[in-house]
Amino acid sequence: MKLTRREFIKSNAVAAAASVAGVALPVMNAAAVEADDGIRWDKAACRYCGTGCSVLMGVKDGKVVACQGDPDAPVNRGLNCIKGYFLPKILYGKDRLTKPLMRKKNGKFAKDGKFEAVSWDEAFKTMAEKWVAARKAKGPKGIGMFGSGQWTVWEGYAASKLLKAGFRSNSLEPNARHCMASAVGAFMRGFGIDEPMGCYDDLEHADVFVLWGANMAEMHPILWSRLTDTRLTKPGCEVHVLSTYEHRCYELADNGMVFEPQTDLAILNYIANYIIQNKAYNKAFIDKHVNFTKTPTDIGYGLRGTDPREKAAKNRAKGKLAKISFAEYAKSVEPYTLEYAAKLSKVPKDKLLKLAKVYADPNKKVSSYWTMGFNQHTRGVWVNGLCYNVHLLMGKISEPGNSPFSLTGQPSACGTAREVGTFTHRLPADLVVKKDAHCEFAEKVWKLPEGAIPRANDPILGKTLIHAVAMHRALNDGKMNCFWVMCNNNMQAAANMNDESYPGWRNPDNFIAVSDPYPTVSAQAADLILPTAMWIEKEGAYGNAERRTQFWRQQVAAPGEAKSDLWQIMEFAKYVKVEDVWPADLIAKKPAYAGKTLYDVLYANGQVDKFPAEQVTDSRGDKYDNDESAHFGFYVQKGLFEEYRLFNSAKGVPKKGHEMAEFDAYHKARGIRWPVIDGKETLWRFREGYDPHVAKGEGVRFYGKPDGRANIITAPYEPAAEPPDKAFDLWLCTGRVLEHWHSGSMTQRVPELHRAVPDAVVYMHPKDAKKRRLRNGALAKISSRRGEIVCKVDTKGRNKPPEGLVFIPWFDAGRLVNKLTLDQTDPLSKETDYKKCAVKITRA
Amino acid sequence: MLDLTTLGDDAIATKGWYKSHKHLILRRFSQLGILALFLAGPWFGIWIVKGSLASSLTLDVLPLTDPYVLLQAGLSGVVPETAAIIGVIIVLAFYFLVGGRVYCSWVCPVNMVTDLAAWLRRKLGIRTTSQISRSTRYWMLALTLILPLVAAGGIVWELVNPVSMMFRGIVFGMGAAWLMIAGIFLFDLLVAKHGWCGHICPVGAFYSLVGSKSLLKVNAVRRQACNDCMACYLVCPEPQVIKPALMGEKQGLGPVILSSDCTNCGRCIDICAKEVFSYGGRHAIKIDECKGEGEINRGARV
Amino acid sequence: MSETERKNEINRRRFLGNMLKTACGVGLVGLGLGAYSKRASSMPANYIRPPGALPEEDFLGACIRCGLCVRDCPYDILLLGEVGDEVATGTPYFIARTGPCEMCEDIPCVAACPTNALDHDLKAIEDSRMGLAVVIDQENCIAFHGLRCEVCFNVCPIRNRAISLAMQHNARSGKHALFIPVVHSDACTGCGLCERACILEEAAIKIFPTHLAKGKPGKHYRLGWKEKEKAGESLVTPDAEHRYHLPEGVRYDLQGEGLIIEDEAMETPFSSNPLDTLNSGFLDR
Amino acid sequence: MNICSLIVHTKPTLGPRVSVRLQTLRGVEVHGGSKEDKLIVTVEDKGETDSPVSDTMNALRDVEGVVSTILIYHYGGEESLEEMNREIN
Repeated sequence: MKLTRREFIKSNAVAAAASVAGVALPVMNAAAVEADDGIRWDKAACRYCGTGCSVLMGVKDGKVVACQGDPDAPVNRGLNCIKGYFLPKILYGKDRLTKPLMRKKNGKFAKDGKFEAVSWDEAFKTMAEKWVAARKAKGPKGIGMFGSGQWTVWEGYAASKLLKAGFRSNSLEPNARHCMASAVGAFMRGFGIDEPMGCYDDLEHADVFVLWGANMAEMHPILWSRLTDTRLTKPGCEVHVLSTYEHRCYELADNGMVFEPQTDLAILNYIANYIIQNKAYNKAFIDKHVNFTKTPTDIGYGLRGTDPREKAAKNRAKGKLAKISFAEYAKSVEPYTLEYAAKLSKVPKDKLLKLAKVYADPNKKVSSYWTMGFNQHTRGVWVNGLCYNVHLLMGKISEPGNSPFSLTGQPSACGTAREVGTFTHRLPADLVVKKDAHCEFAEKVWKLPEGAIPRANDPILGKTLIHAVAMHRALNDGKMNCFWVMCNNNMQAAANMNDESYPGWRNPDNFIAVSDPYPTVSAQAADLILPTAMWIEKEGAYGNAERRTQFWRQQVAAPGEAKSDLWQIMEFAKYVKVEDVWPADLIAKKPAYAGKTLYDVLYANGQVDKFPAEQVTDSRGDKYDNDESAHFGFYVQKGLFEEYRLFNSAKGVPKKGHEMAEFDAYHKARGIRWPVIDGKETLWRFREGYDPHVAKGEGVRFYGKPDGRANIITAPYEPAAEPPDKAFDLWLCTGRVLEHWHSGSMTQRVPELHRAVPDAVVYMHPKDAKKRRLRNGALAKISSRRGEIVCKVDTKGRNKPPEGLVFIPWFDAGRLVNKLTLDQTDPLSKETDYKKCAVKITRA
Repeated sequence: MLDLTTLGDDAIATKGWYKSHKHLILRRFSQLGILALFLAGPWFGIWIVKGSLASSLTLDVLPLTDPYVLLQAGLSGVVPETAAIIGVIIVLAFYFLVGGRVYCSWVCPVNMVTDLAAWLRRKLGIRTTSQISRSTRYWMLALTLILPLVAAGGIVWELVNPVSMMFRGIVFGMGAAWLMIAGIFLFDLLVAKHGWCGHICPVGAFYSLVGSKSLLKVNAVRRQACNDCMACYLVCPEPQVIKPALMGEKQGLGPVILSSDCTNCGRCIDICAKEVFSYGGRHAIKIDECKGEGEINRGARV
Repeated sequence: MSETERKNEINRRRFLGNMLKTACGVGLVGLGLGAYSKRASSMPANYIRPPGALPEEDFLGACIRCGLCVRDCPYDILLLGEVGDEVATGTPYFIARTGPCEMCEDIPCVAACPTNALDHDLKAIEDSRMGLAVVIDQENCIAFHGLRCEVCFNVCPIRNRAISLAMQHNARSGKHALFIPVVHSDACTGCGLCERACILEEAAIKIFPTHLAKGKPGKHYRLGWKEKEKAGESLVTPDAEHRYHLPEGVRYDLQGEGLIIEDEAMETPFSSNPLDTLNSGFLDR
Repeated sequence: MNICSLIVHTKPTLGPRVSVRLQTLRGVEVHGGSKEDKLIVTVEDKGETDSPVSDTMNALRDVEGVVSTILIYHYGGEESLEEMNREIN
């Protein structure tokens, strides 16, 4: 059958509409059914969660037409979850943005104008003008960039350079601040080096799994599949699940526990107490590898300083550890008896005891998994640490099956946000701007004059650190005037939208740029929208939760004028001159940089542009485009990655342990787990034999700390910031569902996924519903002290909250649950707690 | 032979166009109005009447149910809901009072189709007609009532009943029902005069039985004024009902059209230039007022 | 025979003849209708009657084709059979893939039915049996390949009872589990929400009329373990105690795993009861 | 060259009528679905100036009997009409 291209496109269009409408057409064009001939397959890391499944994407005629789970990938062995099944469709939402759009009135930018298509040149000119002005007028905190754990590795790295070295500002944060900051805080405090010591192979080696605030069944579907398989096939395997509401993991649980929000602190202290009381702890391990410390208490809730809860806090945001003895530690957990823990948490005693016993049993290998239940917690760093305490007491750490494992939410929260240092306080490879030596090393690697990178407490610039929630507050207060949001949907994602986010973005003094493939809630609230080439429309790399770094090639072209975030960051740097943002005395230290653009200084520095543009080819000879290389004239991704590698390999590296393989190795492998030394990857860190950094005879060494010892950090139970009261009588917990990724900007554009879960609902206990004269399916108004939304009640669905708590997923742009949430954070990690605020529910 | 194409001109000349079409217009209003009530919901969201002629609910309180279809359902062994029974009683009472076949001429949408066929027949001068007994419909009625007792498909007649099909088609969606309607139209136009409504339709037959003792009747109250123009016979869908009332004076028959086949459509009232007919009660036989004029007319005719 | 009599005779004959003709004609129509009704009372398998519908044959007798149920469906999913559709004209149905039953608690369609064709004895929608979901295509259902879909399970309003997930080892991948959807006829109402939600291009789980969907076991056979469970004990004399000739270190567990060889090499210094270890205080020794 | 497909929801039972009305618009084709009161419609134009699809889609909304229109698929290419009409296999 001969077809014209026009007919072919039309038949596809008709088939798409018919399938959405559910209309059967009498004669479908044969063109809609295509043979697999001529499809070019290439690997990629799945776009969504931190599991890091590998997928094969099929491209034909410049379009992704097919996909499959990668059968050779060790993580998923050809499997996918339902979101992965529909990966090709996220590229082809009908409303992809293809042109830069700016609010304009009478041909000029106007905050109250309407969006008009503009050229990239006009967009960047306007933006650079605003950025330079704000940087000059308000200092390093006058501008800010909000990136993502869904950025590719080099995008994060390039952004870090642009802000920290270029604009000389530490106002760079990733959305991982909302996601992993507490985990990072606990890793740094406990071990002095970020990211889990174990890997996914623990899933096959553990005898007991304990889930702490992780709904793996929905949020890490493929890992859950592995965990389930072990439970099914390994005799004696047990699964313990803890959460503040019953979710899908409870279907497998041998010991399912629903606890009162915030009392996980008490339960973990109880377990430690149980271990000590029964003298089950591993004394040899403790003596050799552990220090005991305590953290200041009564530290507030990361709210604005004017809040009475902050004024009442004795040690607001303090976290300096003080050394204590084992006896002092034992005494600090003594109050946490079974009775006390059961009373606080409302978990039956026998269940708590059963849980404590598996941890205390030296013969059982225990792996603990947690995600946002621990991290999005006003005591997130504490609670992460309390879990490490239990594992360290027993020595159940850093070996197959014995693993405290912090799962990440995002595909590259580890690889991008954490490893290349896109947090305000960080530099690549676990270096921090607080330390002069680290900054000096970075300046050397980046070929910058000394003092270019602003210190945390800079002698000239003053305090330069500003975290994500503080950025929204600064925008709201007019202290920060320029904000660039990339690869995330922070208007929908940030807490307390009504009081902080929205007024901040729409503050007439501020200029907000949003880079996104789709018109998200954030884009709607922006002043400049930059169309983004997403995922496999560019060459990329993600690092998953088990330290596995995975690369992919650019497989298709982006639509219209959409450009990758990397292109945007580097191209924007061309619009800013060194003189615009650097003081004369700094330039004087490096006169060669005078008159140059930030692009010249940061990216055309003889290092990043070292590798010439080449034809990207795979082992079968298939050819791939690389739009960034073509534009900038050198192999951009390779240059950036190799420069990043200097942070692990250059002379005088301040911290070891982050070694990466060479750029080209990753295109050949299905991900490699760092540290990579002599071409070999590392499965379990800190353990002799598995980790080359641990010398022979040492057995275990936590080499992130100078003395090689991990910290057990005692911390008490402290109540939540906004518990329910008479006026607002229910806990609100927010989260995700299996079918949708984050704010739904991609998955809501897949008709099948939208059909499967079209709207957010409020999951509640049938008795709570009945008390409010609501029933399943009825419309309810949920209000907090900050706002209200309306959604349907679900009393029979997948999540079964206990009385007194409701759960609402946040993917639905039509029901913005963050109008309700409180912008409370862990005062140490600055990570928002999305899991606990007070609401009331009435009939809508 | 009369020129059928000029039928009714006399009446228009003497009474004017409106008066000579008054009942026709009222009937169309009634038929279309009923349809409109049913369509207001699905089309404009104004829910006055829900359902169809088989069973409906008006303003969420008044149930109306077609006794014929419910009888068939009953014969297939169904015990209806109370609402349906109330609905049937209301409908039966109504038609018992106003005449069963008022359904045919004032409610049934097929009537518009068959009327059109009859009108075209007259205009085109089609005279061919096949001999079908007018009693066929009673046989059909019997058949439709026996089938639920013996056949597998329950209310078998409703599978093909063009009357409910057309109404439902308009209100819910036509499907291929228009084929059936077109068939009836062609049948009436080309095969048999008043073929469907006057000979075959068991629905009409049923309602004619319901209204056999109805109170409202057409009365040839001024039959003496008749000038034998034949217009009423030609326009009447059941012309056999007129003769006993109009011409039966000699046999001692009253002027009321007693036959239950009469549909009370009122076309005879409209078409008669001499205003012989009018609606009246079953027992109202007041004929005296216009006797004088009647005498003169009859004389003239003789 | 007089003129009048002959006339009467002719009239009578004509009358009788006409009558016979009419009767034959109507009879033929009746036969045709009967045959047609038989054909029309068969329905495509994906056409599902509303909740509470009587068995098809009774339903066709009871439904007066009024459309009131269609009007009272708040989700507008019910359709009326049109002439040419493969369903009895004027009778209500829905197609799960495009518009499944949303299972209203007050069942307005049943309340609207004037004739009990939709059974008014149906008080709880969970008791309705519109049809039965069947995971018909186990080759293409991605759950059978180990993909984490479970959309049908997640949308099912009779959670975990009408559809449950049977977790099995995935022999192909070796380290993942399969989450196989299993439909239970004692709870499935046939609402069709699963069929609509199925993410395949053609649904792998479909609603069928119950009589098509269900098998029927032989009347004579019982599942022994279920009978035992029902009775609470063995139906016959309990098994006597068995004793065996066994070498040292070997046990035989009759009801459990059979022969048990206690592997000395696997012995650890710990008691099987962790508390023994925990309370031993060996670390302080 | 733009090719779009849309679902046009019509008032109940008006599908066929609306279908006829729509086809009078330039570049509009109805591919079926009138029975469900959901028409599958494609709109195409030949270049930027010649009655762009956006105008046509706005016009669709104003057609009597149309309740709503949903854009499902949009193809926008730079190709000339000749290119588009070239055969593919």
